[in-house]
Amino acid sequence: MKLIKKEDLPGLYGYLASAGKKIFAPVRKNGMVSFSFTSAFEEIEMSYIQTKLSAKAAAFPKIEKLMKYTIQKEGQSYEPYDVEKFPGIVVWGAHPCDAAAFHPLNAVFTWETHDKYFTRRLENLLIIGLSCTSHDEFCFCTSVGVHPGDTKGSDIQLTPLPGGDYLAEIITTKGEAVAAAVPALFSPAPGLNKEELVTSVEKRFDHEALHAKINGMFDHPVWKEQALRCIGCGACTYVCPICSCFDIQDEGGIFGGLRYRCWDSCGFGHFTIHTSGHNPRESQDTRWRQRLMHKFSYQPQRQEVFGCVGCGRCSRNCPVDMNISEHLTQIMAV
Amino acid sequence: MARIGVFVCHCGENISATVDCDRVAENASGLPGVVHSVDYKYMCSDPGQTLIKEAIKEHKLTGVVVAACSPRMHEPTFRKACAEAGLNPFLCEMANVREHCSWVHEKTESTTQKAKDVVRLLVEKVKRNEALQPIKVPVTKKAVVIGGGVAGIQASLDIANGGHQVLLVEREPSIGGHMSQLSETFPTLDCSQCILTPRMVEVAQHPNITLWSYSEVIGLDGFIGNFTVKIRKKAKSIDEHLCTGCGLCTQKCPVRKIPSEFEQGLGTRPAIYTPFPQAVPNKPVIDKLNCTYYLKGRCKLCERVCPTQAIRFDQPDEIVEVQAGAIVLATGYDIKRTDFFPEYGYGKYKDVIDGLQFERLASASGPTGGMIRRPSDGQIPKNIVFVACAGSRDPAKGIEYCSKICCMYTAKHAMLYKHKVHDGTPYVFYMDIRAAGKDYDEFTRRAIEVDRTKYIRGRVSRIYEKEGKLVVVGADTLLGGQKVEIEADMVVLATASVANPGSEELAQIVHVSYDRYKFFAEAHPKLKPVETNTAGIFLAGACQAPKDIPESVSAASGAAAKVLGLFANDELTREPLVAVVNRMAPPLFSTCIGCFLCQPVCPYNAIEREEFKTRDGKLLKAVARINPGLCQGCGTCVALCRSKSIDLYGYSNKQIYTEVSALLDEALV
Amino acid sequence: MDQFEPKIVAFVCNWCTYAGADLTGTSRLKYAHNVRIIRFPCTGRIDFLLLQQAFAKGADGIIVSGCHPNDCHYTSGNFHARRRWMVFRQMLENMGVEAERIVFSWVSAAEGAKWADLVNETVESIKKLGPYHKYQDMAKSLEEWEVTHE
Amino acid sequence: MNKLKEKAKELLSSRAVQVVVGYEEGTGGKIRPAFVSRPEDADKLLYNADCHHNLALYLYKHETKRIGKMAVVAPPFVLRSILILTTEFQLEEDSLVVLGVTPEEELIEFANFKEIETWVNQHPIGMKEKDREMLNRLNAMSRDERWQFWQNEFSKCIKCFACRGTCPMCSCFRCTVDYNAPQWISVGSHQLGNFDWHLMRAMHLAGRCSVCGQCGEACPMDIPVHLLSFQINEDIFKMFGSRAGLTLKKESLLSTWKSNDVENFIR
Repeated sequence: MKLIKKEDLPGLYGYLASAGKKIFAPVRKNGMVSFSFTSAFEEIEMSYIQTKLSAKAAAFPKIEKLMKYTIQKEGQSYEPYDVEKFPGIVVWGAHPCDAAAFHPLNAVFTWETHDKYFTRRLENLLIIGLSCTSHDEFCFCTSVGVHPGDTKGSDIQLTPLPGGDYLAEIITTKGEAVAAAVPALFSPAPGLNKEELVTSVEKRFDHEALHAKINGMFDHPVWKEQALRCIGCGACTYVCPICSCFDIQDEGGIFGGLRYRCWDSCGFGHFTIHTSGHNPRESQDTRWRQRLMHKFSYQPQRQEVFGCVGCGRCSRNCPVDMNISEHLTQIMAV
Repeated sequence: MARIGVFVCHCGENISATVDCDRVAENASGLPGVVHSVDYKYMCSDPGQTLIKEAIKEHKLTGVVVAACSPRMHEPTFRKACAEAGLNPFLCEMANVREHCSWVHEKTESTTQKAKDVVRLLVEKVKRNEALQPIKVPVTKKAVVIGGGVAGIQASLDIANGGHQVLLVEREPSIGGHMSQLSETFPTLDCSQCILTPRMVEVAQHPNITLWSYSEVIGLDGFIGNFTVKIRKKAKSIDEHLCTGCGLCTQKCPVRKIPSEFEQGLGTRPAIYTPFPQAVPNKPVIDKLNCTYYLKGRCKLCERVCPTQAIRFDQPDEIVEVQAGAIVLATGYDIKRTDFFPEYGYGKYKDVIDGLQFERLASASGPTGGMIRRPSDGQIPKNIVFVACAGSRDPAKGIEYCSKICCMYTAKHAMLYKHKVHDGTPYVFYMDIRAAGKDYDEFTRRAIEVDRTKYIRGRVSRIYEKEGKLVVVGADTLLGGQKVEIEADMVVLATASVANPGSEELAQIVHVSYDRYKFFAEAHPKLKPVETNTAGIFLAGACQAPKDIPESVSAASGAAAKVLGLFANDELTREPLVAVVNRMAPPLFSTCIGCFLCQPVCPYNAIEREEFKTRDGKLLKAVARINPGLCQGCGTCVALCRSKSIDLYGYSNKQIYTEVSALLDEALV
Repeated sequence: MDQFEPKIVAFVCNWCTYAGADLTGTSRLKYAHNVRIIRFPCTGRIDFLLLQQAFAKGADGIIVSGCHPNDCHYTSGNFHARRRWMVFRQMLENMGVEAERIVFSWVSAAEGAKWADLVNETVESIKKLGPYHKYQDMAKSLEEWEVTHE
Repeated sequence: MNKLKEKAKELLSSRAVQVVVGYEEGTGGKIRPAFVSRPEDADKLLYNADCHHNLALYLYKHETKRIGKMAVVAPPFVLRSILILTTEFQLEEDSLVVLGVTPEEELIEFANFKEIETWVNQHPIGMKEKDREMLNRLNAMSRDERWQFWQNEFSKCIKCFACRGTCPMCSCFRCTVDYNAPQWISVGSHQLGNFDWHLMRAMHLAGRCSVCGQCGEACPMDIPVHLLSFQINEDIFKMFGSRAGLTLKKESLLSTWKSNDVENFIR
C-alpha cells in the first residue's frame, strides 16, 4: 500500500503519456462524464459516480476495423489490420465495476476462439482503478459480487483520501513496472483502513442464488410482464461494460472497402431474424429474457463468470426505466 | 459469378471521333466480372448483333452492356438480339456514350474517361439485373368510345366493323357533336348534316354498337385489356323502349323559351326536347332544370299527351359498370365565347357573334332558315367583318397555339355570306392565312378572288357600337400598320378552339395526362399521336388538339386501328418493369407494415390491400400489394416506402444504389 | 495545382430529361464533361437517400431533373418529387448541408439546349463553391477511424 | 388525477379493457410507462407535466395487443400520434379507449376519434421554452455553425436507436437502416453513418411527427435529435400550412401534392 499525492497525479499521467500510452479517462463534457482519450491531465474528472459509457471501448471499441479488401478482376484480396500497431492504452480512473468487467468480456472473446483484436488490446491495457467513495441508487455491485473497493482487474488501484491524496495499491506486475519507473511519485501509505474510505453499497440479492433460480425460469411469465415497456433499443447493451455482441459490416465500393465490427444489441427485433422472415426471438420479452439469462444463467454456466458487475448504467440510461436491479430483485421474489 | 460482356460501338465515327473506343473496351475488360469486352464499328448492324449473339454463347455471358447510342434508340434492338441468343433480354443494358458523351464533348481525355465511367456504371448495374418475364394479361374485346362527335362516330364504326363490340357514350342527348351544327364544310361546301347523319344512323343501327346518350363516364379502374368503366346514365325521364320519337310531347311542352344549345343560343327549345330534328337517338329527354314539373311539381302535360305512356318523372340516374379492353377518348373541343373578349365588347354586343353561331345562321335548318340575319334586329348585314385569330396565337390571352380551323372556316363563312347576300361586303382581319391542306389554299383564294372578300392583314384592337353600327378598329400591317376602321353591321369572331370543359376532370378520372391547355396528351407527338401514356386508352379527334373534320376522322380511324390491333390478341404481354412488395414467412408476411402511404401516391390505383387471415377469418396482417397489370413502373411508391418493402424491377434499390457508388468510385474527371 | 473539376451526378427521369439530354446530343450542343447521368423511370423514383449517397461518395454537385409539371409520363411523379425536394432541401439546410449544391430542374424532351445550359451553369456554380470537402471528410470518417478511437 | 385512477379501475373492473397503458413512478425519480391490468394496481397511475413518454408507441405492438383491449393515458402529443397512426392504418378505433389528459392534468374522455380530432385542433401544443430557445439558437447560427453543431452532437451518437425505439411513428418493423441490400445507412456508429441515420430518420418523420420530443428525451447520449423534427415541423407549417396529427384524413404530407407547391428552387 502506497500513497500518491494529489499533486503527483499529473506526474504519473505525464510519465504514462511520455511512455507512448494513450490515456483513456473519465472526462466531463457536455454535461456528462464519459471515458475519452485525453491529451492533458486537466481534462480528467476524478470525482464521478458513473461514466455514461463504460471503459470497455478501450478493448472493444464501438467500431473495430478488421480488414481491408480489394475486388479485382483477378479475384479478391484481403489485408487485415495489424494488431501489432495497436497502441498501449491506460484506462485511468476506472471504478472497480469497470475494471472487473474486462474479465467476463475476455471470457467471451477467448471462449473457444481467441479474438486477436480484443486480446491484443487487452494485453496492451494498463488499468488504473479508482475505488468508489460514493454511489447512487442505480449502483448494485455488491449484489453481483463486486465491491466498491475491489481491485480485481486493476493494475494499480487508487482510493481517494479525504484530503485529495490517494492510496495506491500496486496489484499486478504491470502495475509494479509503472511504480518502479516513477518511484518518486509513490510514498509509503499511512495506516488506514481502506474499507472505511470506500462507500457502502447495499446488497439487494445474492447472485449465486439468482443464478440457481433463474436457470429454471426460461418459461416464466415474468419476462412478458417485465418487458412490456421495453422499447427494444440498444441503449442498455451499448453502455454495458460487458455486453459483447457485435455485427460485422463491409463498407466500400465496387473495387473494395473495409470490414469492421460494431456493437450490436440483442434488444433489437432484427437481432435474430432469419432471411425467411422467421424470428426465433419474435417478441420483446424473449429478447429481454435473453439479456438477463445470458448474464445470469448462460455465462456463469459456460464461462464461469457473471455477465454483470452492477455498474447500473443500463438502468440509468434506459429511456423507459428498465431498472435491472429492480427486475432482478423481483425475479428473486417470484 | 457474373459473366458480363461489354460491346463498345464506334457508330461509324459518331462515337469514335471523340471517344477512344478501344480504350473504353480495354478499360471495361479490367472490371471485376467482365469476361469479354470488344469494340466494333456498328454494333446495331447485322454483323454487330451477330458479334454479341456469338459472344453470349461462347463466353456464357450472364449480362450484356452495349456502349453505343441512347437506350431510347436501340435498347429494343439489342435486347432482342440477346433474347435470340438465349439471354434474357432484361439482362442487357445500354451505356449511352453517343448522345450523352461523344456528341456533346470535344475529343479529350475527359470524354473517353466519361465513356469509361458510364460503361462501369452499367456493368455494375447489369450485374444486379434480374431475368424478367413479360407479364401476360387477358384482353376483354370490347371498346368504350367516349364522345359521339364525328371522331367518336368514326372510331365506333371502324371498331364495330372490325367485328368487336363498342359502347359509345355521349354526354348530350344526341350524338353528332359540333359537326352536326355546321352548315357547310370546307373546302367542298357540301352540307355537313348530309354527310354526317347517315353515319349517325349507321351507329344507331349497327349490331356491334351500343349507344348510351345522355351518359357520362365517372370512373375508370383497371388497365389495358381489363378496364372497368363506371358510367352514369343520366335520367332522360322517358322510357326509351316505349318512346317512338313521335315528337308530340316536344310540340305540346309549354316551356318554349329555353335557349337552344344546338342553336348556340340563337334559337329556343322546349323543356322536353331533342336537340335537333335528325338527332340520334331521336327520342327526347326532359331538361330537369327547366321543366315546370321538376321546378314546381305540376304540369305533366307531356305525360298526358304521350301516346305510349313513356314519360317517367321518377326515373333515377343509373350507374353502370362496364368491362372493356380499350377506351377511345373522343370528347372533342369547345370554342371561346364572345364574352371572353373585353376588347370586342365582352359579349354585350348582340351582333358580335362567334363562328358556331354563324354556322347556325348560315344553316338551312337553323333559326333563320339559312338567311344571314343579324341577331339584334333580324336585318341582313351589308357590311360584315370576320376576325380570324380571336384569342388564338395570343400569349396575353393564354392561348399561344393556332386553333387551326379558323382560317378555313372564316373563308367559308365569307363565301357563304357572299352567296346569300350578293350586295354585301365581307371583310376578314387575319394574321396569316394558314391553308395547308388538300384543296385548302385554292378554297381561300376563291374567297378572295371569286367572292371578293376583303382580306386585311392585321389585328382588330377594338370593336365598339356607334349609331347602330359596330365600329371595328384594326390595323393593316401590309400598309405599314395604318389604322383601319370599318363600320360593320355584324362581326363574326373566329374564337379560339379550346379543350372541352371537363376535359381535365375526365383526364384525372381515366388517368391520362393532358397538356397545359387541358387537351389530352398523346404518348408521342409524332410517332404515337393517337395513343396516350396510359396503355389501352386512345385519342380520336379534337380532344387532343384543334383538328378539322378530315383530321379528326383520320385520327379516329387511327385510334380504331390501334384498338383493333389490341383486340387481335387474346392476351397481352407487358414489360415487367413493375413495383413489387416483398413477401416472407408468417408472422411477418412482409416487411410492409401496411401504412398505405403509398396508396395515394400511385397514379394508377395499382396498390391494393392484401389481408392475411387465420383459418377462422381473424385478420393477422394487412399489407400492400401491387397489381402488376396496373403498375406502370414509375417507382414513386418505392422511393416513399420507409421500410424499403417495395422495389422496382429494372430500377431496383440494389441497381441504382450501385450505380451511384460505381459512378463515383473512381475519380470522375 | 490543377483546376478543380467538380464531380457532378445527374439523377434524371427517362421520359423528359434523359430524352432532353439525348436531344442535346442529336443537336450536337457541347457542354461540360463533368456530369454523369443516372437514368430513372421518373423523378418520383429518386429516393433522397441516393442524394446523400452521392455526396458521401464524393460528388461535389448533384443535378436532379425531370418532366415539367403536368408533363409527367406517370401523371404525378414529378409533383411528388417536388414536394419531397421542398422538404429535403429544408432539412439539409437545417443540418448545415450546402443545399445549393443540389440543382433541381425541369428539362423536357424538347429542351436539349436547356440541358446543356443547366450542366454548364451547374459546373460553373460548383466550381465557385469548390470541392465539398466538409461532407467528403465526414464520409471518410470510417476510413480514417483510428485504431485508438473509443 | 383521482379521476384517472377511478376511470382506470372502472374500465378494468368492468372488463371493458384488459390493460391500461399509463404512467407510473419509476426508479431514481424517473417516470416510466406503466401497464396496469388489475383494478387494484390502478392507484399507481399518475399524470403530470413530466410524463414525456409517447405511449402511442405501445398501442400497435403485438406484445401489448395480445393482452387484449387497451386504454391509454393520452396527453396531447399522444392524441396527435393516435390520429397519425390511425391514418396510417396502425390503430383501429374500436380496439382502444383513450383517456385524454390535458396539460392542466384533467381527464377528458372521447367518444370517438373524431372528437379527438376536434379537440387537438382546438388545443395547440406549445413548444417547451428550452426547445424554443435551442431552435432560435440554431436559426441564428450560420450554416457552417449549424453543420458543426450537428457534427458535434452526432459524434456522441452510439447508434443505440433509442430515438427510433421510443418513437410511435417509427412503426416499421424493418427500418431503412436495417435494410442491407443495399445498405443505405451504415450500421456502424461513425460520423457518416450517424449523419445519414439522423437525416434519414428526420426525413421519414417529416409531416408525420407529433412533436412530442420523446426521441430527444430517450437519447442516452443527450443528443437533441428532436430538434431536427421540431424545426422541420415549423418549416413544413410555413411551407404547407399543415401540422401532423390534426386530422383523420389520409393525406400524409409526402404522399400528397398540390399543383401550386412552391417550386422557386427548381430551374
